[in-house]
Amino acid sequence: MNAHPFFLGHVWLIPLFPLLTAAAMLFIGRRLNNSAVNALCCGSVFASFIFSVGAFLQLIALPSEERLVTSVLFEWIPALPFHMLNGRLANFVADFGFQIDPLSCVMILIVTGVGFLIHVYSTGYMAHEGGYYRFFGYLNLFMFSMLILVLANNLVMLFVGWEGVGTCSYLLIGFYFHRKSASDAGKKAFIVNRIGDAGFLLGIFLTSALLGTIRFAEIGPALAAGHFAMGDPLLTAIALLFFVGATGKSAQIPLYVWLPDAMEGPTPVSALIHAATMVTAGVYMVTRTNAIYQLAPKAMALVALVGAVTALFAASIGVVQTDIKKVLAYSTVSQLGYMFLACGVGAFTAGIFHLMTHAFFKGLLFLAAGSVIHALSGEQDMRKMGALSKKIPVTYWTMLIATLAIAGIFPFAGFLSKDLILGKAYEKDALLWAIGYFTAGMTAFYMFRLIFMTFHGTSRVDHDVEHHIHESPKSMLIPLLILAGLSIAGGWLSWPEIFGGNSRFVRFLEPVIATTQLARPEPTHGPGSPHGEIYLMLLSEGLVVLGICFAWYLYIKRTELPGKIAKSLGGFYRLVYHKYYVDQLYDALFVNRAKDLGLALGVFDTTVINGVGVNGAGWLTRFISSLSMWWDTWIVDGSIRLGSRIVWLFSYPVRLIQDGLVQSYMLLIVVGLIGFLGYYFYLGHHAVR
Amino acid sequence: MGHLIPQSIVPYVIPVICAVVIVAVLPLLAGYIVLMERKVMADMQARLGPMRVGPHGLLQPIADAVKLLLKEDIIPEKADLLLFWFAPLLSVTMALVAYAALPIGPAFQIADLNIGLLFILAVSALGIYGIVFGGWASNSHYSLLGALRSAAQLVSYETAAGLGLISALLLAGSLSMKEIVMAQYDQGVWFIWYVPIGFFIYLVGSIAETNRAPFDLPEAESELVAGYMTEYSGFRWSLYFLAEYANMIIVAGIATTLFLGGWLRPFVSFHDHLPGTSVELLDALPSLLVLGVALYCFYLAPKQPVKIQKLFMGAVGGLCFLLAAILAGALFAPAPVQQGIHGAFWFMAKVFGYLYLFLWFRFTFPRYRFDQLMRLGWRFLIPLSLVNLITLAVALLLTREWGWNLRLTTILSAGVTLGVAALLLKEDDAGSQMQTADGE
Amino acid sequence: MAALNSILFFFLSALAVVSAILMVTRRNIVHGAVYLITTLLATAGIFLLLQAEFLFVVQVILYVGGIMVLFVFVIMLVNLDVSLLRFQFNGQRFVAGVLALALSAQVFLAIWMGRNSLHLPEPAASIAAKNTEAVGDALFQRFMLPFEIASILLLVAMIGAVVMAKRRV
Amino acid sequence: MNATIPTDYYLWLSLALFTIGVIGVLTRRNVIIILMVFSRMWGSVDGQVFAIFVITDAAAEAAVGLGIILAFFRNRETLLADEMDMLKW
Repeated sequence: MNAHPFFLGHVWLIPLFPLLTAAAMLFIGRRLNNSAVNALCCGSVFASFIFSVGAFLQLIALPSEERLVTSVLFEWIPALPFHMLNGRLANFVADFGFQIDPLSCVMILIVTGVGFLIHVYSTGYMAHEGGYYRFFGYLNLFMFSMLILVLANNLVMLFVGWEGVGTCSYLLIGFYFHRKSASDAGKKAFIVNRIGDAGFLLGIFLTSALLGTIRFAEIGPALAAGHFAMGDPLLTAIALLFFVGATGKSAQIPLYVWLPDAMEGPTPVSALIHAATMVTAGVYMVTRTNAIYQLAPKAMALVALVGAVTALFAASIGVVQTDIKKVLAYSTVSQLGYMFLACGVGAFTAGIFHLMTHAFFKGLLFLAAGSVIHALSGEQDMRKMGALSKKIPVTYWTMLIATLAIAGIFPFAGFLSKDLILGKAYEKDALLWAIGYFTAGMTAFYMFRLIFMTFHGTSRVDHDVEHHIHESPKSMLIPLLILAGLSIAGGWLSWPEIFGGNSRFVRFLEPVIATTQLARPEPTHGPGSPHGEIYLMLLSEGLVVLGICFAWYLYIKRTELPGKIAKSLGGFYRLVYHKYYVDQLYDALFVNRAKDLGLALGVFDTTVINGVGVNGAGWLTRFISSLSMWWDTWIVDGSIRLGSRIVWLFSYPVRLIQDGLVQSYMLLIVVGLIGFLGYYFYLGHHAVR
Repeated sequence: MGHLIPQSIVPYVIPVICAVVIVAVLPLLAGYIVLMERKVMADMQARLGPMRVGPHGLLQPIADAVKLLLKEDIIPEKADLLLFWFAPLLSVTMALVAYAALPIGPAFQIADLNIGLLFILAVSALGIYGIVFGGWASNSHYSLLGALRSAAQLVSYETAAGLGLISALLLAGSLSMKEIVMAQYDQGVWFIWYVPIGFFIYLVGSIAETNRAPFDLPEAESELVAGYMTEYSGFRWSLYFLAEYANMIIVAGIATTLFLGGWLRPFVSFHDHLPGTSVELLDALPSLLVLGVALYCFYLAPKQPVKIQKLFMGAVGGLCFLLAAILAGALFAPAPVQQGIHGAFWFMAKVFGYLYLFLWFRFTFPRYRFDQLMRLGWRFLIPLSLVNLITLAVALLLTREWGWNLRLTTILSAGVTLGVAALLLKEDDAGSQMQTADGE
Repeated sequence: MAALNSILFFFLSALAVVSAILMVTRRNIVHGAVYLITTLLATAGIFLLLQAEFLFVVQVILYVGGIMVLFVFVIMLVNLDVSLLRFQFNGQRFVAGVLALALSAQVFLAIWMGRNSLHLPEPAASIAAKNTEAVGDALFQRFMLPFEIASILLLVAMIGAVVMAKRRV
Repeated sequence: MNATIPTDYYLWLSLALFTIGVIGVLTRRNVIIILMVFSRMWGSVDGQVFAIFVITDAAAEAAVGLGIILAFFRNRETLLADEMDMLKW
């Protein structure tokens, strides 16, 4: 282990820095002033970032096949022998260990890099909020958990990080805990995630039982040793269970409902957790366990389908949302759908690539939205915005860049990653491609609807708010600018071969993707040639431009039209506007039923448990003890009292002598003296005789 | 005459004569000490003091005595008659009884008890009853408080003073007053030079025991009117007064005997003779001193304003001249007579010197508060005297067993004691600050 | 000489007994204290007659000058006029008187029976002359241990008295 | 010298004083008197060294006794022995 270069050998320091500052904040933060909090928290994340960069540089210095460095700090859950499903004996071992390979390297760079920028942003955004140290404490704790998640070398460690980020998500969504909607949203996120986590946990158990190991590095060899057939039902089950977990964490159908509500949290939180890092944990996890998925084609098909449907579904809701952060939230759900689509069609590297670019531009979008909200003194409703482009130009331009990126305009980052996915999807299945293609158009539409409603047209800002519109402080703008740069250039890491590039990013990630994948059947229809790819790109560019024009037409040119369209569509509009009534459906199907169950159990508790069990037992005890008391009082105590009474009676005359008066004692002494002397006289008398 | 006096009474004749002389002279002496006190006070306050009654107020004590005897005798209504009558008597009696063992010169001593010092201490300690009962019998709060203060003060300082005396006793090796003086004669040095700290402790203790300023709390006029004497007047009051001054002379006598060489003249080991005679040079000193006083009186006599005063002053000068003649004549008398007369002179001279210290302190130091007084007694003087005693005992041991020089060892002992004293003072300072902080 | 001694002895004895009786019977405690002092002084005088000078001095200094001053001090501290008005003897006085007399009668009998065998040894001349030294020698040589024990007793008593008088019990 | 006074005379004197002391201790109500009489009882014994010890003892006894009386008086405001009955039972 020590043979590794410094940064690779000390990878465990990366999560340690945020943990230390988190502890400091949560224990003594109250006594620190804001600048100390800034220095500590941003400093620790920056230190992590430096270590991550160092680790990355040292990793790529290694030959491609050696890029897997594991450092086990100690054996966390020691070996427990158990029988595997095939009857062989295996040891359950969970290390407290870290593993760094191209995948986790990419993740830690995203997490610490974007995280650091968002930390800096937060120092400006949260400057006037209460609980400053608490916010940064939670944020650092999240950084720690997320880094544990992506650096874990086994499933249990990953699960620890998984739950850790969930907890921090809960704490940060409910940061404004005095607002009921915020605390409700936090609880909702937490509970919905529990469902997914249950699936994930079951998946871990099943993995352990089936493969006898939970170390990522050993899963591939175990699969190879187990001679599993393609489409093995148990492997499919594991993959599906993992995917359940992923749908929870990464907000896919049917567990996506918590993410839009999570926008109750502070905007930097939305950017960091609910756009850039945590919600992508599902994608990371699926990619991490791709060896299993590749042996479960049905599961992969489901993943692809769910991803595609989610993308379309969320995009359609996003079209009609009026809250700026809600739009972005649904957009996030939609983009996550793209990533799962990529995973589902076997393009894991494409998914991770999109994950990275998405972290850049969606983080930027959220931060810019936060800047807008900041400028408007907390206003989030787009209907009360408009014509802000001149007033907050930096925000406008950076947000426009991010929008172009997410819409997939060449050559912004989003275009490259999204087209990579669409290309792969087209190779796999035309329907999936069609859904993704259509979603891309919708994405362009609703994102530019957001831009137009916010920055262009006529100002609908409240009068008293209008005077206070101001550009955000430098600490917020500099992260925006850096992220804008990344949104433009981030995708160039994987410049497609058809444009003379070498897809370096995808090549970098290649070793992570299991080599056990069987030869895929040739795509039935697809681009087949570089030209085909070009056509696909042109096609999507065209749709995107169409969407932008449509948005421009509806929200700049003919602003009365959206209302009319909504009216003419009637029921369908309401259906979409109310997010397809999914929340209400869940309420009716699950939440209220759970509440009913709770009430019923409550009644059971009061009547049966309390009434019969507890009270009955109490009555019985009392009855028995009253019998015992009677025995005690009359037989046991009585005999003692009788004895004491007798002693008292006999002692009474003696007691009369002892009256407490010194002089009477002395009198008794005199009496005794007389007796003594008399006795001696008596003796003397006899002696004389 | 032998047949007139029964044989069994013969040993008692001279003591009785001495006793009568003492009882007769003592009130006069006390009166003149008062005059001396007033004169000293006047001198220290840069004024003249009594000047009218007799030349330079020499007859003032007589006049005061007459006034006191003629004053109305007031007895409080609810006083306890028996004790009110008895207490001053007890006081003065005990003071006078103590003179029985005081050696005023080698010849002039009523009884040379072999426990002389203890006898004096015991008897003078009884004088406290006069004060306590007197204060109680007066049925007055001032009196009672004065009496209680007096009792507490006496008990507290008796210990320290006694321990101070024991340091001299260790050197003398006897309780007999005469033998103590002789021990100083034998060693050729006054004990004050060996145990200065013992002398200092006894000095402070004796001032407190006689209720003199700055320890005159039992009769502090600003607090208790006149303390235990508040309700007394006339003759009874003068008895108390007499007892106080008699006690002063007693403690001065004790200090003289134990520390200042008793009746011995200064430089007792200096034996050079007048050429051609057996008379020692220094023995001529008393007569010369008194002769000087006589000459001064003769010098002052013509300056007196009134003729009778001129005559009186001349008579005083003549008296002094006569005294000088007697002292000079004694030089040629047999040795016991010479020593008796000169011893009495020196003894009285030292007693007056010691009393002058009392007066000096009285007009120099402000009065102590009662808790300060108690702290000084219990937390400074008693520990100090114990340490002094122990170091002195060690010094004597070193001298007797190992032959060290007594001068050296006593100086060492005094040094150690002084060090402890400094320590005690420092502690006491801290303690008193703490007490003030406690508010107690 | 002998006659004088006898006269003094009987005088002092009578004084002691009479003042003892008076002390026990006086209503006023202060008077009682005065009579007790008288008794003690008379006893001291008897010690002097026996040529026990040191004992005499100890009696006077310790008993009269020390202990009794303490008593008088306390009497004056706690003196209550009320107590003067109360009956001065307790309920068992008759029984107690009879018993005390019986006890003394017994002792009387004992002394009477043995009176002929009792006589003080003639003190040696050296002891008589140097009484104090003799007592000192006896104390510090033969009775060294009792002397030390007595000093410890005094120390304990001192601590006890300080504690008793100081603490608010 | 002391031969002229028979030894038993001293004993008679002692006995007389002792008897008076016993009566006083047993009958007086005032505790201070009782304590004083106690001193008296022991003081009637002769013997030089022994007497010195007795006196020492009396001093100790007086100190402690008076301390007790002071403490008692502070609490009870009385000096009557038959009102001091806290030793009962």
